Amino acid sequence: MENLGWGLQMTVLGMGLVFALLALLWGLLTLVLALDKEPKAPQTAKEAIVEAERIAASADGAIGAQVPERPTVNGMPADLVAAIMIATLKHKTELRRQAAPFMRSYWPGSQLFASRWVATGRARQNSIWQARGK
Amino acid sequence: MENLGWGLQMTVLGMGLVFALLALLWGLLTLVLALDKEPKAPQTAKEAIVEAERIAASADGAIGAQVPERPTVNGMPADLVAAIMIATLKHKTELRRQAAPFMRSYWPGSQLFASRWVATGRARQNSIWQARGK
Amino acid sequence: MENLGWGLQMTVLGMGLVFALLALLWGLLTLVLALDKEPKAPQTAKEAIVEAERIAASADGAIGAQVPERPTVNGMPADLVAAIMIATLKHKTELRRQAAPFMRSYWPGSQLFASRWVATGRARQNSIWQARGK
Amino acid sequence: MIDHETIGLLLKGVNNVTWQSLVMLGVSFVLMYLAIVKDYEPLLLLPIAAGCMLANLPLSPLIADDGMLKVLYNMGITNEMFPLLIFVGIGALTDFGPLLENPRLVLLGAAGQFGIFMTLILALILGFTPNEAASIGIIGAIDGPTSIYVSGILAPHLLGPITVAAYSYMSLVPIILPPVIKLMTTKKERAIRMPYSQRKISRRTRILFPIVVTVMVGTLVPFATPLIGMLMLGNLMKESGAVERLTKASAAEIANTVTLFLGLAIGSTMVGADFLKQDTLFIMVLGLLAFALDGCAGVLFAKVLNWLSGGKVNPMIGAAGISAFPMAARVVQRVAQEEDFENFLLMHAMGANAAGQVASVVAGGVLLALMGAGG
Amino acid sequence: MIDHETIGLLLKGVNNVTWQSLVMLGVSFVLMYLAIVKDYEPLLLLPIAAGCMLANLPLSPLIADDGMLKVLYNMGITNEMFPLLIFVGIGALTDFGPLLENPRLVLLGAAGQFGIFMTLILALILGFTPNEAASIGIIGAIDGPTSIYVSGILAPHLLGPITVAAYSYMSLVPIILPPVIKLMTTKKERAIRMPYSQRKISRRTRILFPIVVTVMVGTLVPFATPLIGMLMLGNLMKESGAVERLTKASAAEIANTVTLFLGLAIGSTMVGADFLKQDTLFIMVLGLLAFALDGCAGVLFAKVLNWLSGGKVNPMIGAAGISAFPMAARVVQRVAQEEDFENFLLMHAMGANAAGQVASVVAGGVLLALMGAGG
Amino acid sequence: MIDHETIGLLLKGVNNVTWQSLVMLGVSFVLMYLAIVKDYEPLLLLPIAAGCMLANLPLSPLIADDGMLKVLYNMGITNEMFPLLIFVGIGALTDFGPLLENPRLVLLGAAGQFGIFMTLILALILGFTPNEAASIGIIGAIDGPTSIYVSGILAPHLLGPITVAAYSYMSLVPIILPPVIKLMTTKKERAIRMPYSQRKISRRTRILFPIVVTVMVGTLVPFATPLIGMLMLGNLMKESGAVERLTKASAAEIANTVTLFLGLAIGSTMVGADFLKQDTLFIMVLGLLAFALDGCAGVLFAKVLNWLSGGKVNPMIGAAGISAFPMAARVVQRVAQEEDFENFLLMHAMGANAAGQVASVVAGGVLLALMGAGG
Ligand code: NA
Ligand code: NA
Ligand code: NA
Repeated sequence: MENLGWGLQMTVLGMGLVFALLALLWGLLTLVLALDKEPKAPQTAKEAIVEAERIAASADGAIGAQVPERPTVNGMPADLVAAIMIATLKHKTELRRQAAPFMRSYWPGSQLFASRWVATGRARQNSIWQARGK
Repeated sequence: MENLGWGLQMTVLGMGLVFALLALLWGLLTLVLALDKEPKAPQTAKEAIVEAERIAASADGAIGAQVPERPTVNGMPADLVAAIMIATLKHKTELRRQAAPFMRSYWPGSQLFASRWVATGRARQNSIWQARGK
Repeated sequence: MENLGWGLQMTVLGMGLVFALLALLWGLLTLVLALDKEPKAPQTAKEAIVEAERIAASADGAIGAQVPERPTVNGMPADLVAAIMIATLKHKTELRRQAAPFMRSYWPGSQLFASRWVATGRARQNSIWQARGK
Repeated sequence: MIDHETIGLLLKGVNNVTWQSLVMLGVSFVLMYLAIVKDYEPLLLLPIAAGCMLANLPLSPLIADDGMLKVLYNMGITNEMFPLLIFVGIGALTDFGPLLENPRLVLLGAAGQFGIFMTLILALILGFTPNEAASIGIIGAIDGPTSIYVSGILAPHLLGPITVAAYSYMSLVPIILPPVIKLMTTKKERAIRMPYSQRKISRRTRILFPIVVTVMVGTLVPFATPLIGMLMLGNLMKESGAVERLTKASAAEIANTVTLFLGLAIGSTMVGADFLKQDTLFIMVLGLLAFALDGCAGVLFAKVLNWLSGGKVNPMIGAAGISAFPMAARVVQRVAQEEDFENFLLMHAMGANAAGQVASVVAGGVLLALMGAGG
Repeated sequence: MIDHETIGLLLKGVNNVTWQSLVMLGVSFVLMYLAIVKDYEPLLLLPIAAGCMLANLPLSPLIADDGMLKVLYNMGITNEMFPLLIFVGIGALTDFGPLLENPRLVLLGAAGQFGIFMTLILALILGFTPNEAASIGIIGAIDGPTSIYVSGILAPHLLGPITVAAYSYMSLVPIILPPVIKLMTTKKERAIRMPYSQRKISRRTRILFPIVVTVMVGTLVPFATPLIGMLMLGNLMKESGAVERLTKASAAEIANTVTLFLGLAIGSTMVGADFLKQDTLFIMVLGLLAFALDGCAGVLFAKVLNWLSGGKVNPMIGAAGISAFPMAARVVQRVAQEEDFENFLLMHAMGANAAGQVASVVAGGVLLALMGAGG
Repeated sequence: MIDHETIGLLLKGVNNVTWQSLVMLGVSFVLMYLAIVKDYEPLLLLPIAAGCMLANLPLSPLIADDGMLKVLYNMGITNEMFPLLIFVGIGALTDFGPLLENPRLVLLGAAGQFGIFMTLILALILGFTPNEAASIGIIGAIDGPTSIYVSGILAPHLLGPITVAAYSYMSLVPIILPPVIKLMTTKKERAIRMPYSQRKISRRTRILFPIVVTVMVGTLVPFATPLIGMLMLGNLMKESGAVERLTKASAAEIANTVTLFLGLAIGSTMVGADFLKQDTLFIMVLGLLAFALDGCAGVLFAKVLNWLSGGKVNPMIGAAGISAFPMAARVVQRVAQEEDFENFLLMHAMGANAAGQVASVVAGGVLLALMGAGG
């Protein structure tokens, strides 16, 4: 079972290296950020979640970013969903208004920007076969 | 001329196989369709032609699907063309309304969805050189 | 330094050939144009510049067509810029109206059609980081 | 020093102009005329014409090894990847619903391939080799990618004329088919109306269709696997509705890029000496014949169905069995309406037409199998 | 003359059907089911399933030399270009802002890679060779391109099952992660709220980030250069805002085309004999395990941070360190809200998640380095 | 067991950092700065910079055989396909109308190529080999694809610096050209107004133009066939109006993809030792010179035309003959208006500019012919 010993060494060495490298990265980032000396502005929950949702939504367009299975939506208290949706959408139209060139650069209605929650729903109710399927 | 004999064999064997294979396919399809047990709903002429035109129109987007030469349009009684057009368009805008994401996924005005009759016409009257050409 | 002699020969021969070839091209073009026998219509300054700007703008979409650095805009008398802009835009919307299929074939707001002056400005004020950058 | 030799180099181009190259330039201009002015499938014919022109300029570096046109040829013609990719895009835009609503129409597709074999025989009589004869016959599939794929395997040296014939004749469907139809049918037959019965095709069926077809055809005619597999892959992506991005890419970006490259590469094979033979003329004529024979056979077989069904099948829809989807169906509809405004055959014709699409591929595979290609 | 041999050719297909090929067709159908009906990353699984089906049809010409699927394999799998191009597209859509707002979260990404090595050991115990074990372990990176890249170098013969496992499990994040989280955390811990402090990240910083990461990782772990380099190239193009056209192309046209080709090519490697081994089952099980272990390690490490920070870190965000961006973060947010509607962890979870993305690549490079691949 | 050797492997990266690689990283950062902050043709310079950075990281696997950057290099640089494809896209967006309205302007394009040969001589004096000298001279074509194509054939080892010079200087047109113009012209000359006479160019003429140019240039200078052929192919597709899909694809999808790949591949050739030579500096300086000389020659020749036409030609438009379409024309227009708001030369300048585009290609072909490349 000398393979096992080797495996353990791999684990120790491997995780050690990964941690070391990322710690180093942490250091470098702190350095880079120091140049900014931006003030840390406090932020409301809504702002944070909307901003985060915007980022997540655009990342949904990447190959391999997975569609959250439907339940998740219902799994969440409707009112909250609603709240977030409204905020998100308000935020989005805002963005869309000033940022038309960028936003439209994806298929309109594509999931490259729209939240997967919205988009998945839309996709379902629109796909052709649905219109005639059983 | 033994080549000829070979050719005849090819024909018999070839057409035989083609028919056999497609007959088999027919059987399989009937089987698959049996699973559906969908009722055969009667359909009006207009419905059928509009539906068919929608399918044909989207297939026009394929490489190698040919543009019907202009005469075809005039070759058909104008009133009928009109009738079909209206129906088609009504049908299309309907589709377009609910199916924005899908429809827009082609160049707007592209011939990937629009009927070639419409689109070709449009193309002609819009192409730049026309605007300045003799 | 016989290389130098060779270089001089290259220059004489090379430029000679280039001129000869383009002169020949000039001849051929005159011939081709003769077939048109289009009348030379006089044209106002505005018309000419708008037309030229339209052509230049669409060529801006080519790989390697460079963005005129900002100063150029301010470097020009504002009123003239304005004048041209208005003309250009009027001309463009006109085009856009009848030529939807073609125009939209690029990312809306892309610099493939819009004048770089317009577009660059837009790009700047819209790019995401701007919205949040320092 | 620049010596006389170098000066000589400068005239090399002019000195290498041959009458063949001039004729071929003429050919390329004719193709451009057909593509631009006559609108014969410009998407294919214009790149082919350009490739032909560029390949026939004296000493064209584009067809030297590592020349761009050569590179494109090796990229996707030698290995047949380009026609197959185009098929994915076609499948992604083809709705087999009309066929599923009326599966017996499948047989009309089979009849529509008859011209392939008739032409093969004629080609043999004209002295073509079996491989060449089969490649010429495949023009009768009236299906671009199939013609390119099959002739690319059996007779690459005929790729140019065969592709040109295939796509030109496809664009002549509206001109060639009506007379054939009228010749083969009586006014009474053409007036036959067919009932419209729409049956909802479940999503499951629509998804099963491409899978069933691929497995069945692929198992029985391995030579047809690439063609049928790619056509049905596109259709599976479309009907699944799960990969819209890929479906679109195959029908748009990929299809456009590949078409341009394919056309240029095929055009570059049309070089003087090889192309300027009586054979090329024969190919054009035979292709046209194959086309007409397809139509006749289709109509005749439809008559049989009509007789069997007791007068419920309009023989004209048989003519749509030649494939060339959806043009052929449109033409049939038009001919029908020229005599009876209220006769709507389009949906039925589309069914036969879709069947023709599948049948063409099957016929291509059968042909390859019978030729024992790579067998 | 057509002899018996030719006739024999016609049955060649049927005669070459093997039970393995049938089983593999079954496998491809299961994958299609998962992709289309269950929505398991259809963009990858559907092409993989199609490739698998087409490769397992009898005598499939698609996997012969010069067969299209072979061609695609040599075009971008042998040289690893496809996974790298997909990474460019991912980078072009990933906003590392959440990580930059809270850089210490980087360490959570490190913890999320623990499963890789645990699985490696288990694989060794199950008798896999070191190279195979490492390739199986990399499923624990829960990152498609990384898994394809690493196993493509260390154990190409396992590419199929490993890719399938990687992408299927990525799509199972919402099902697998919650129980793991709940198992590892107390209700009280899950209720911890974290303060939202938004800090504007200057454009300069956003542009420096991909450059710094590339240079640092690339210098210390050359084996990681291709992966990190391409991921960060995409991000650099995005953040620079100077090459919108290229950014879009990488995220859309290029990504779509490459995904289709990649899936088909990988599917075509899943051919009967090789695939139908107990090993494949083991790989599936081990991959699932790697996944769970990643989650546990992430949560545990987050607990440490929480303890160090005096209760300011919700241990759940550790689970987002496994990468699978941005799904994992979304799942964490949902779990949090199931117990406290007003608990918004998404931004923090996204930070850990982005860190996991980078860490996965680093881990992949480290693994290759330790295996001395090409060293 | 993991032995010291393995541990050694881990430091391999750091140990292989050389001062050259560090300097080259610096170079790549400078290029990124120019691309992102200074906006010097970012579409090209950013990918080039990225390729340079990735190639100069220690032991970069990306430039090993089968490394992605190598693969891209062999895919489209060795065979010159990438620059040619970019040319198709340029042709698809270039409207030669202004030239057709005023064909004699063609000669201004010829004059604008003078810098090519002057620079060639200077390069010879500086001790470059004839092939290198010619490649450096071609920077004077002020046309990216032409420079890449010619130097790719004559001196591939200089591809990096030459491409960088070509595109950087193209983006410096608005800075370099005005002083040159002012130096060469009197205020009075700059004030000359030119009449606007629009003549409708028939569609036929617009379609014949690319064909005529291709056949003429291709026959007389076979070496120019690929460049002129692809530029005119794009233009033919555009003017024909028959293949909108392909025209768009060449100008968008294909152009974007190819540009990204081309930039990365060229950047990857800029590796330490080779690049860090005095020669590189010389190339930069000579390129700049070539540029200025082009402008001067153009203006001087325009003066001749002005004299011949009896003061009807504003000498400034000669400066637009250097190509760099449509930038150069815009700059001329601006200089004109700085002195007389109502002086509209743009249309005339565009004509000279389009001529410069064609002339650059012709000059490139002539240069290759004179070098007897592949002759
Ligand atoms: Na057919
Ligand atoms: Na991970
Ligand atoms: Na020039």
